[in-house]
Amino acid sequence: MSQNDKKKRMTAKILDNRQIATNIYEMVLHNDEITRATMPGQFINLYCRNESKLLPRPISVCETDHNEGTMKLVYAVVGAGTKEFIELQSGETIDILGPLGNGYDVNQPVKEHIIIGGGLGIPPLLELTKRLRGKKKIVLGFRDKLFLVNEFKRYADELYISTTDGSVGEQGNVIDLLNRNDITGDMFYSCGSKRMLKAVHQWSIHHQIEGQISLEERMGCSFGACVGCVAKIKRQGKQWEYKKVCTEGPIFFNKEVVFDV
Amino acid sequence: MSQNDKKKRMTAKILDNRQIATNIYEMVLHNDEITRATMPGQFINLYCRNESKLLPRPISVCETDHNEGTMKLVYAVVGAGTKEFIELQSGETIDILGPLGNGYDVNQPVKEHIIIGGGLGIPPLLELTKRLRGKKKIVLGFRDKLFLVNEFKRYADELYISTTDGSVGEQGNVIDLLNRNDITGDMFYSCGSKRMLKAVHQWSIHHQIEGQISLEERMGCSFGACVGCVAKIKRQGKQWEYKKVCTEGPIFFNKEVVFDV
Amino acid sequence: MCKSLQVKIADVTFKNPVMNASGTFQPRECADYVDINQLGAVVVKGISSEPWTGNATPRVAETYGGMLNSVGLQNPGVDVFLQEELPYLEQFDTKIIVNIAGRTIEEYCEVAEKLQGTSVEMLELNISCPNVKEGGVAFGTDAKMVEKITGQVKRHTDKPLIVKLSPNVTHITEMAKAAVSGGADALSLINTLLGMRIDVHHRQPILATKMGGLSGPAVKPIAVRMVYQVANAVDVPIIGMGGIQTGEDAIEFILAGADAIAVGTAGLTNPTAMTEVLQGIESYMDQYNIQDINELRGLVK
Amino acid sequence: MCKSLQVKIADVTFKNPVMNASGTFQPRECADYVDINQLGAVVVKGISSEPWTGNATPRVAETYGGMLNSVGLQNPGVDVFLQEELPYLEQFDTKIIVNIAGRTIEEYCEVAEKLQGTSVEMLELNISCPNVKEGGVAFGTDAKMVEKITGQVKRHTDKPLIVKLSPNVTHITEMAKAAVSGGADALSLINTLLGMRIDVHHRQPILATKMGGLSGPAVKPIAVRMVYQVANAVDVPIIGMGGIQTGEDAIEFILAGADAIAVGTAGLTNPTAMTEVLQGIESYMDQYNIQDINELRGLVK
Ligand SMILES: Cc1cc2nc3c(=O)[nH]c(=O)nc-3n(C[C@H](O)[C@H](O)[C@H](O)COP(=O)(O)OP(=O)(O)OC[C@H]3O[C@@H](n4cnc5c(N)ncnc54)[C@H](O)[C@@H]3O)c2cc1C
Ligand SMILES: Cc1cc2nc3c(=O)[nH]c(=O)nc-3n(C[C@H](O)[C@H](O)[C@H](O)COP(=O)(O)OP(=O)(O)OC[C@H]3O[C@@H](n4cnc5c(N)ncnc54)[C@H](O)[C@@H]3O)c2cc1C
Ligand SMILES: Cc1cc2nc3c(=O)[nH]c(=O)nc-3n(C[C@H](O)[C@H](O)[C@H](O)COP(=O)(O)O)c2cc1C
Ligand SMILES: Cc1cc2nc3c(=O)[nH]c(=O)nc-3n(C[C@H](O)[C@H](O)[C@H](O)COP(=O)(O)O)c2cc1C
Ligand code: FES
Ligand code: FES
Repeated sequence: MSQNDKKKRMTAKILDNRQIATNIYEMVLHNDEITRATMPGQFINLYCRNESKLLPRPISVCETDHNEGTMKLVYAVVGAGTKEFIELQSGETIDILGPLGNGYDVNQPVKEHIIIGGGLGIPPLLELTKRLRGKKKIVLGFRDKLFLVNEFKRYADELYISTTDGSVGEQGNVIDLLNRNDITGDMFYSCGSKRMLKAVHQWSIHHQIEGQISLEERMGCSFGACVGCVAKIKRQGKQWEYKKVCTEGPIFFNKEVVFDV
Repeated sequence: MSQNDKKKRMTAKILDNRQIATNIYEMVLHNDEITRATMPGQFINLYCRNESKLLPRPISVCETDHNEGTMKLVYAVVGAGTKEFIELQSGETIDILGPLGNGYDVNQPVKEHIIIGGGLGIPPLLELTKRLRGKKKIVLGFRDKLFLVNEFKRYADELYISTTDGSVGEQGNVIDLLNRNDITGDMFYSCGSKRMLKAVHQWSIHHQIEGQISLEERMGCSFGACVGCVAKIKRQGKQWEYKKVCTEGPIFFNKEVVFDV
Repeated sequence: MCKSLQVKIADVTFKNPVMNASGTFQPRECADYVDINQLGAVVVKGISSEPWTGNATPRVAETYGGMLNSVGLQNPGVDVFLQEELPYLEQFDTKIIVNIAGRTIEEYCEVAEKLQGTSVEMLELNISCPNVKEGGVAFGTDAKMVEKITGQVKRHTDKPLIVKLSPNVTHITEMAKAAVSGGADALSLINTLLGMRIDVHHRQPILATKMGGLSGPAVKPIAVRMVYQVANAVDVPIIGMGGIQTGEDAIEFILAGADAIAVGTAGLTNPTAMTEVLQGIESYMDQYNIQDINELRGLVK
Repeated sequence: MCKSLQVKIADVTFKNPVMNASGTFQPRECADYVDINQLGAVVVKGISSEPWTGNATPRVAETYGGMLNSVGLQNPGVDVFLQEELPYLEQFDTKIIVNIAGRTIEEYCEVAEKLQGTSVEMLELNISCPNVKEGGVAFGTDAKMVEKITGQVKRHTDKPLIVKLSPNVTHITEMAKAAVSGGADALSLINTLLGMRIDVHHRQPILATKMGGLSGPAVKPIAVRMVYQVANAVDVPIIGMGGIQTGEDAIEFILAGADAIAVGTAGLTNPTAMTEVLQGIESYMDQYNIQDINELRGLVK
C-alpha cells in the first residue's frame, strides 16, 4: 500500500451547526467516506482552525446517514476549542479524522438491551440504539433541558427520562431511574461521566448484568500514536494494564474496567 | 484620561481585496476613526487571525477617503501572514491598529516636488501626491506589471515610468529615469527597497536635493514599545544614534539617514 | 463586590498585581494605549551606567506562538534616565521599578547607587538578558555569581532588590536560592529563553545577532513550571511572567505561587493587553467570589 | 531532476533524512496513515529491560502552540519488543532505531545487550526524559553522568549509539561534548522541555504528574538554537528535532547543522505529517535546484 492509499486528515463540509440545549450544540457534517465507515460508538477528531491549538477535539458520532454521507455530532462548549466550533457557519469546512476507536460489539446474543446515557453521554448512544435488534429499554438522565428524546423514542420499547431538578420526567439521575423502575436485561450500553459510569457499574454488579461502556480520556492524537489516553483494564481477572482508550476503546466491557477514582 | 479614551486594536470591515499585479493585492478597509486620523506616509498594523502568528504586519496606507471612512492598502504576498490576508473576503473583518508613524512633512516651502517610488514603495506615495501643492514630477519604477499608474497620472505634472524588463515605459529603474530625464526639484519623497533608497540617496547628494524617505524595519509592536525597529540616524552631522522607525519614522530626512549596508 | 487586589512585595504595597515586563513598555508611547494609573507598577527597561547602543537590526523575529528579540538593552544610561524619564513617570499614581543592567558588577552597583534617594521604589537586577555579550545571562546562569552580584548590589542600595532569573539553566531553584542567600528581597521570572530562527530562503538567521530571547505564550508552560518550583523552594515574593496574555493566564501564575505578574510580549501585539489582564483577573475573582487576590497565591501544591 | 536525499550517520545509510521522534509513532497504528517504507528510519518508543506501566492520566495537556506529555515511557519491555514488535518492523524497507530507557546504568546496558545480534540498526540512549522519577533526565543534565553512561552502554553494544540530549540544561554544548567523549556516534536533540499547565477553574495541574515535557512548534526556536550550537561544538552527526511540522522547518534544522531530522508532535496532530515533511524537503530542493541534501547541512554559520 503506497502513501496514496493511506488514511489522512480530511475536510468535511458543515451543513448545520446550532444550539439545542444550554451550552450544547449539534453539528451536521458531510463527508461520504468517513460517514460510511463509521460504526456506533466510534468518534472523530475535530481540529481547530486556530493553529495555536494543536490537539484534536475527539467527539463521538451521534448519528450517521449513509445515503446522504452525513453525520451528526452533539457537543458541549467546554473550552477554547469548542468555543471556536460554535462560531462555524453552514457552508464552511472543518478538518476531521476518523472514524476512530472500536465501537460497540453488537454481535453478542442479546434479547433485552438496556441503553443508559447521562448528559453528553446520550448522543453517542443514538446510532447504536437504531442498529440494535431486540427489546430496547432506554434510560436517559438530563440536567434540565431535554435533547434527542424524540429520536430515541422512535426506537425505544421502553423509555425512561430523568432531570436533576425534576422539571421534566422523573427527578434524579439514571441510577434512580434504573432502581425505581426495576429495569433489567441481558446487556447494557452506557456512556456518561466517570461518576455515572461508576454508579452504573455498581448497579450492574448487583444485578449481574453485562455491559459495554464508553470511556473518555485526554488525547494527544486519538489514533494510537502517543499512548496518552490510557485506562486501567483488567487482565485475566486480577491484574490490570493500561490500554489505549482511543484505539483499544473507547468501548470496553464493563467487567474489564478498573474504577479507582 | 481614563482607559476608555485610549487608543486600541480595532476592527475594520474589508470592502474589497483583490489581486492587482503579480503577487500584489489591494485591500480596501472601512474604519472611520482611523481613516480620518491618517496622514500621508503613515501605516497601520494588520494582525493575523491565526494566533500562532502574533506579530503585526505593518502596511502603509495608500489612499484615504475621509468621506467614506475607507482606506486602501496595497500589499505583496511575502510569507505566512500576507498569505492569510489574500484569503480574506469582502464583508469579513480584520484587526488593525493605527495610524502609526510620523508621515511626511508637507509644510516645507517647496515649489517642485519629485516623487520617487519603486515597486511596493509606490502605493504609500499616492496619498502624499494627492495632498502636495506645487509642481509634481512623479518617477515610478516597476518590475513588470504596472499598477496605480492612472491614479498617479491624475495628480502628476510630469510622469516617468520604467520597468525592469522594459516591457512598459522606459527600460531600467528609477535612477535611470532620474538621470536620463535630468529630473530636478526642491524636495524629493521616496519609498522603496533599501537598495533603491541608497541609490536615490547618492543621486540626491550629487544633485544637492533634499528629500524625505520612508524606511522599513522588522517590527515587534510598531507603536514604540519594544525598540525593535531602529535605524541609524545622524545626530549633529557626524554621530549617529538608533531611532525607532515605527514612531520616530518611518519618514526621515534623507540627510539624517546612515546607509551602511 | 468589594474585593482587594492589593499585593505587598518586600514592604512595598502595589494597588494590584499587574505590571509590565521590563523592556516591553515605553511609558511615553504606551501611555496612548494604557492608563498607567491603573497599573500596579511600571518596570523601566534595562538601564546601565552609560548609554548603550543596542544590537544591529533585525532585532525581532516571529516564531510559532512567540517572538525572538535581540534589542540588546539599548538605553540612554542612568543619567539621562534620571533627567528625562523619571520625572515623566512620577506624574502617575503607580510604583516605579527600575531594571538595571551592566557588563561588570561595578556597573550594576553604579546604577544602583545613582538611583539612591530617588522616587524609584524597587530595583530589578537583570542578570538574565541573553542579548548582551558580557554580563547579562553570563551572570545569571552561575549560582555563585548570582549570589555574589546580588550581595554587592544590595550594598549599594537601600531599596528592595528583585533579582530576575534566567530560564536558561538546569536548576532554576539553585539560582533562586543563590539570589536569596545573596540578599534578594524578591525574585522575578522568567526572562527570555535563548532561541534562533533561520530564514530558509535567504539561508541566514533572521536576527542580526543570530540568536535572541524567546518570549510570548509559547514559553508559558516553562514559566509556570519554574514559578511553581521556585515558590516551593524559597520564601521571598515572586513576580511571575512569561507568555501572559489574559487574566486566566495571570491566575495560573498566581496559583503556581506568584505574588504579582508581568505582561511583556502580549502588550506588544495588543497594546491594551495589560489593562485587559487586570480586568480578566477581576472577572475571575468575581466568578469564584474571591475577596482578596492573596487567597489564590500558591493554591496549587 | 535526479536528486539525492541519502544521508549517512555513523556508517548507516538512510534513504532520506526523515524519521519519527521516539514515543510519537506506534508503527502498527501509524501504518494506517504513513507508508513506513518511505521513511528514512523508524525510531521505536523508549524500551526498558522490564515492562514499565507509565504514569497516571491525564498524560497530555495542550499548550499554546505545543503540548505537554507525561506518558512516562510506558512500554512492554525489551523481551516483548523482540518477540512482538521487531518482527513486525522488519517487514519494512527502512532502518530501525531503538530508543532505550532505564532507571539505572545497568538497566540501559541490559537493553543494549539484548538488542545485540538483532536487525536493530542503531540505539538511541534516552537520558533526557523528564517524565520518570529515576534515570531519565537526571542522567542527561550532568555532563559527567552523560559521559559515564554513554561509555558504559557503548561497552555492551557493537551498534552505533545515538545519545539523545535534554534541552533542560544551562550549556547544551557541554552535554554534547560529554556524550562524544563517552563514545557517542551521533547525537539527537532536543527532547522535551519541562513544563506545567494549571487548570485555573479546577485549580490543579492538568497532568496527573503535575509537570511534563513540552514539545511542538512552540519549542522550535530553542531546538534550532541548540542544534546550531552543538553542530558548531562537536564533530558527530546530529539528528535534529523539536517542533518540525513542514519541509521548511526540516530545512531550518539542516541549515543549522542537522544531518537528519525527526518529526514528533506534528505527527500526532496530523498523522501524515512525516510524509508531508519529506515532500516539503523535496520541493525545497527542487525550488533551489539542490542536487544532494547534504549540500545544505550546516550552511548557516
Ligand atoms: C472518545 C471521546 C468522545 C467524546 N465525545 C464527546 C461528544 O460526543 N460530545 C462532547 O461534547 N464531548 C465529547 N468528548 C469530550 C470532548 O472531547 C471535550 O469536551 C473537548 O475536547 C473539549 O475541548 P475544548 O477545546 O472545548 O476544551 P479545552 O479545555 O480548551 O481543551 C484543551 C485540550 O483538552 C482536551 N479536553 C478537554 N476536556 C476534555 C474532556 N472532557 N475529555 C477529553 N479531552 C478533553 C481537548 O480535547 C483539548 O485537547 C469526548 C471525548 C472523548 C475522549
Ligand atoms: C512601515 C512599514 C510599511 C510597510 N508597508 C508595506 C506596504 O504598503 N505594502 C507591502 O506589501 N509591504 C509593506 N511593508 C512590508 C510588510 O510589512 C511585510 O512584507 C509583511 O509584514 C510580511 O508579512 P508576512 O507574514 O507575509 O511575512 P513573514 O515573513 O511570515 O512575516 C514574519 C514577520 O516578519 C515581518 N516581516 C517580514 N518581512 C518584512 C519586511 N520586509 N519588512 C518588515 N517586516 C517584515 C512580518 O511583519 C512578521 O512580523 C511595510 C513594512 C514596514 C515596516
Ligand atoms: C522586546 C523585549 C525586550 C526586553 N527587554 C528586557 C530588559 O530590558 N530587561 C529585562 O530584564 N527583560 C527584558 N525582556 C524580557 C521580558 O521582560 C520578559 O521577562 C520576557 O519577555 C517574558 O515575558 P513575556 O513572555 O510576557 O514577554 C525583554 C523582552 C522583550 C520581548
Ligand atoms: C507523547 C510523547 C512521547 C514521547 N516519548 C519519548 C520517548 O519514549 N523517548 C524519547 O527519547 N523521547 C520521547 N519524546 C520526545 C520526542 O521524541 C521529541 O524529542 C520531542 O517531542 C520534540 O520533538 P517534537 O516537538 O517534534 O515533538 C516523546 C514526546 C511526546 C510528545
Ligand atoms: S490519544 Fe494518542 S494513543 Fe490515544
Ligand atoms: S516596532 Fe516596537 S518600537 Fe518600533
